[in-house]
Amino acid sequence: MMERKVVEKEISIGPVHPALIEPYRIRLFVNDEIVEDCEININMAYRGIERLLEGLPVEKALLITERVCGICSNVHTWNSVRVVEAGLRIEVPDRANYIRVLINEIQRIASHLIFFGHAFEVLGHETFAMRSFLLREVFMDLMAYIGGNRVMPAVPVIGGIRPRADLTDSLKRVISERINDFEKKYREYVERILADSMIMSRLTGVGLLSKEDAIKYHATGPNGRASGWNYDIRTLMHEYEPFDFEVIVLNEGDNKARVVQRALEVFECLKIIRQILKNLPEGPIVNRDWIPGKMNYTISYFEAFRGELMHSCALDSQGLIRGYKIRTPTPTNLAAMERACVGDHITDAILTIASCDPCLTCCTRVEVINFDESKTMTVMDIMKKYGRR
Amino acid sequence: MIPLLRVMLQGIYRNFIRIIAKVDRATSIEIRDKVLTLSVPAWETVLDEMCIGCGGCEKVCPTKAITMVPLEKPVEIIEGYRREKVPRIDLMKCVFCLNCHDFCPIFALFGEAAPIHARDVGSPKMTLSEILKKPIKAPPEKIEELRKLIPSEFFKAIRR
Amino acid sequence: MELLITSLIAAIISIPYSLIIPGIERKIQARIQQRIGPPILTPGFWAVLKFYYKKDVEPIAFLSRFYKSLIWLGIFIVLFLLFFSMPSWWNILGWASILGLVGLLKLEESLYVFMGAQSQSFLSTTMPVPDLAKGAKGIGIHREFLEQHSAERAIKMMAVGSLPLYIALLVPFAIAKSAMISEVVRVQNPGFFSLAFSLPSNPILFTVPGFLATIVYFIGYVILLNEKPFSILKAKIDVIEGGVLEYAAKLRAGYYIMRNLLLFVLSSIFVTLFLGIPFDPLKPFYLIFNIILSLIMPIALSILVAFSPILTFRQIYPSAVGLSVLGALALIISILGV
Amino acid sequence: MGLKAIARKNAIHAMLVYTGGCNGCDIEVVNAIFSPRYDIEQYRVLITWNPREADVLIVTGCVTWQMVEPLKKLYSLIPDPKGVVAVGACAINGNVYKNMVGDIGVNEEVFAPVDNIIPVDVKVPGCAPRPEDIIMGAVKAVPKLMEAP
Ligand code: SF4
Ligand code: SF4
Ligand code: SF4
Ligand code: SF4
Ligand code: SF4
Ligand code: SF4
Ligand code: SF4
Ligand code: SF4
Repeated sequence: MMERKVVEKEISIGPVHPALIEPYRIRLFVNDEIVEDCEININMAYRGIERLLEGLPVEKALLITERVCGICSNVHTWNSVRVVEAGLRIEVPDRANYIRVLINEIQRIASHLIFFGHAFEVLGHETFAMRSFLLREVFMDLMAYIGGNRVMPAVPVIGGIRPRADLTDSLKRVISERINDFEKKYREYVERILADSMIMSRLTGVGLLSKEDAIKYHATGPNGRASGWNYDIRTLMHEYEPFDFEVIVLNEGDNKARVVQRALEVFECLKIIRQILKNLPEGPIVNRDWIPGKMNYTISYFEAFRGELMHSCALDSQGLIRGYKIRTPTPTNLAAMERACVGDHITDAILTIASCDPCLTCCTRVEVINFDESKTMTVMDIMKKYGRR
Repeated sequence: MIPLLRVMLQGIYRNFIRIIAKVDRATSIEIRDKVLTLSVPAWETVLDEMCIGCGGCEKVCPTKAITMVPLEKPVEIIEGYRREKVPRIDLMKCVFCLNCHDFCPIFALFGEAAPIHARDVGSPKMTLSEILKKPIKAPPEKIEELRKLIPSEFFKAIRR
Repeated sequence: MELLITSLIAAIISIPYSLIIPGIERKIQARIQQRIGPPILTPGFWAVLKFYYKKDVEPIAFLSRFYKSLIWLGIFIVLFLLFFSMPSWWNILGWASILGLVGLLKLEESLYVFMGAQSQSFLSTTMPVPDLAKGAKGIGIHREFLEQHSAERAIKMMAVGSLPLYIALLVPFAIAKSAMISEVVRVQNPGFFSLAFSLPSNPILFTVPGFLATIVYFIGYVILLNEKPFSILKAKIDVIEGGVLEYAAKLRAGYYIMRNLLLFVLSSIFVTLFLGIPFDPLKPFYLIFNIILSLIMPIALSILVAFSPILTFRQIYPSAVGLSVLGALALIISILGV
Repeated sequence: MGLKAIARKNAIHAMLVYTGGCNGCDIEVVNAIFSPRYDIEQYRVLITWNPREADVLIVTGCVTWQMVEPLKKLYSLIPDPKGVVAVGACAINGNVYKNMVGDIGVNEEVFAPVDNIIPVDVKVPGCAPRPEDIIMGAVKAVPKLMEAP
């Protein structure tokens, strides 16, 4: 047990607030400007996704899992496909795997650029936020070309990928032109950020998360890697075996490290994309030779853009979903951030929370915690008890 | 120090030019024109030239978002079969569940022949007659379902 | 009589004029951000008019009458700031004008404290979400409104942030060795009192202490306007807008007027004190020159805003101290050197 | 067209509320605001985060129950005249969350459409809508503001 400090007051922020955008609530317990403790309430986007999936045909699951999150729609689609593919032992053609990796890395870059946009917005730096959103447009376009939709490209399907997402030569050329152009601009952008002393004075040394804490709270993904924890599930995934890329690990663990880590990771993504364009094998893109049927409980871990993502489910004999579970990176990342923002100024604390790239639509699943009564509370009960003051 | 200075000077120069001469402007004028004339094209949802007018999608939509609109000039697709109506999707009611897409025998809604899960009308690489010549591969239940949902002459057309 | 007429003219000119400035600012930022940006009149002029036409609503505030009156008080303070720098008031105020400037500025700053203490927007504590269901950590702790926190920050900013501006404000007076604005103008622009128009012969801006003081004045200007990088008391990312959060409809129009007028008035005072071209409604050439040159500060401000993040008190304290030292240096040079 | 209408047409303050859903619409709205390619400000739409300043409320997402009360409250605080733009299939009809349920039958977590909670003036369909659709939606809300007394 940590010793509880004397706290003067509480400042609560959200769920409608410029720094958050998504609905969640940050409660900061502060003395003057210094944050002594922090609590993040994340249940405002609860849609009961796991329950919706119960009893749906497995192909339909893709539609819903994709809508877990609009930023990394692809990781959810892909991972829910992987679960079924692993459980039913469906072979995926190589070409399909390559294209899945391609769209995933494209979306990873887009997601990291949202992170920059969000972080700079929280820093109050509108111009750079806009620059990163402008850079991001390249990848939104590419997603629209490949998948037909800017947000939900919906590329993987069970057994392979959707025919529309097959890469033609002209599309390949477009992609490589765009990313070459992007890389030039992006390099300048990153150099410019790192040279800006005002921004760096806000980032450096703030929001420290030690390696021990990162591991203890299971802050996976870029946050853990920025704290010196070399953990990237991509290195374990067979889909990524053909590609040569480095896992970026930094040791500082502060906000600057979290920004720089992602900035460097984008270059690795570009590297992977180039390899795909060069080595894309010929062949079929989808294996339709499977039937949905009984599947035992299967788990699949995946490196989402913000950390470790777990999907798991079982199918009954008709191929309907039973017991779907999603464990996304943000809950554990946020727990780490609750820890990391202690001791900083309020404005910095919010930056720290933003720097873990929180994204709550995926993680908000458990709703009511019932302290003392054994009966479950209804919506009205809660409203009556806690809703208005 | 030197790189910092270089970045700064470069930045000053570039932004000065940006302010004075509006260079580097990234705003899309095309979109601007469309928005100002309120003419952003709506989502493309139905491939009219692919649809055989069977009406199955209308029956299967859970939110009744689809209505079949009679064509002014019916088109003869294959000898003996004429397309008289095409579906129109009311996007206000549509929930993108893609049931219609799944049931459409030739996937003329929301995209190309993917088993499921498409979002946007794709670019069809085949013409309708080519598609109709290909025997469709589907599990027996789906075929039963199709038989119930679409008129028998169309059914014969696609079952050839 | 003359006093009244000039003041009236000044108000009539300066208010609409100041409403154009935010549009120019925004346009410059938009160009830097590689986009088209809003039309020049939109962020200031039309916005104010639109707010004026909105239906009045009662702000959620502790003492809502008092809260509402603060806006009008603010506009008057800023207008008086402008009047005090006008030649027709010099005779009446005499040496009081510098004290008047400083005092009014201080008053203007303290408005934010009052506003923050009053306003009780629902965007924080009173937001109807059942978060107490979980908040075991903080049972019984005083929950503060965002605006109140902003008021606390405003007090800090008053204490430290505005010091540089006051020091810089003293420099021209030290150079002129007088506490009267008329002397300050006479030193720079002897022709002002006799000719219809004459360019200042030796503006303070181009002396060494004057230049240093200008830098300090500019930063002080940014601080006083609560603009980035010193916008901590209305930092969008935590306290949203601080004390002015609850102003709606006509009051918001008033707030826009107050803020934009301050933007203009401070920079007009700068032109008067550092370039020797006063805002004089009776001498149109001076007037026009003054209002044109007054655009320099807002333009520089908008460029600074486009390239700076919000600084926290960790950075504000050292920079305010550093600037005060720079200002003091300018003051010392000006006293010793001239 | 009186001065009132011209003023209202020339300065529109929009506020974004996100009420659950997948974030996709949300990001597309942010794109419309922050991406220089779309640049919503050129259409005289300025962004605010203060309901007291807003004219147009952009609502995205499927309104989870915790967001019902904040949304109502927020709407009630906007001074008249005001418009509401519901963006995305979630806000218009609940999207798959409401309509594609498995065994549970009815999803009680989702209170969409936004219509149920506050009056909606413009609906922007799509999942996710493109930024240009969203901008056009915001622009379409203007006549209502202009005509209001
Ligand atoms: S299952 Fe959930 S609550 Fe339990 S340890 Fe894992 S993340 Fe934590
Ligand atoms: S927190 Fe993440 S998901 Fe949410 S708006 Fe910001 S970047 Fe997007
Ligand atoms: S944290 Fe969840 S919702 Fe956010 S990007 Fe990752 S998987 Fe998607
Ligand atoms: S969190 Fe619990 S109640 Fe909610 S969907 Fe998952 S298993 Fe069901
Ligand atoms: S996607 Fe679903 S809701 Fe939309 S038209 Fe098709 S069947 Fe109807
Ligand atoms: S099911 Fe397909 S072919 Fe039949 S009417 Fe609908 S779109 Fe046309
Ligand atoms: S055959 Fe399979 S893929 Fe095709 S519509 Fe039926 S269920 Fe969907
Ligand atoms: S409409 Fe679609 S993109 Fe928008 S929030 Fe809902 S699921 Fe996400």
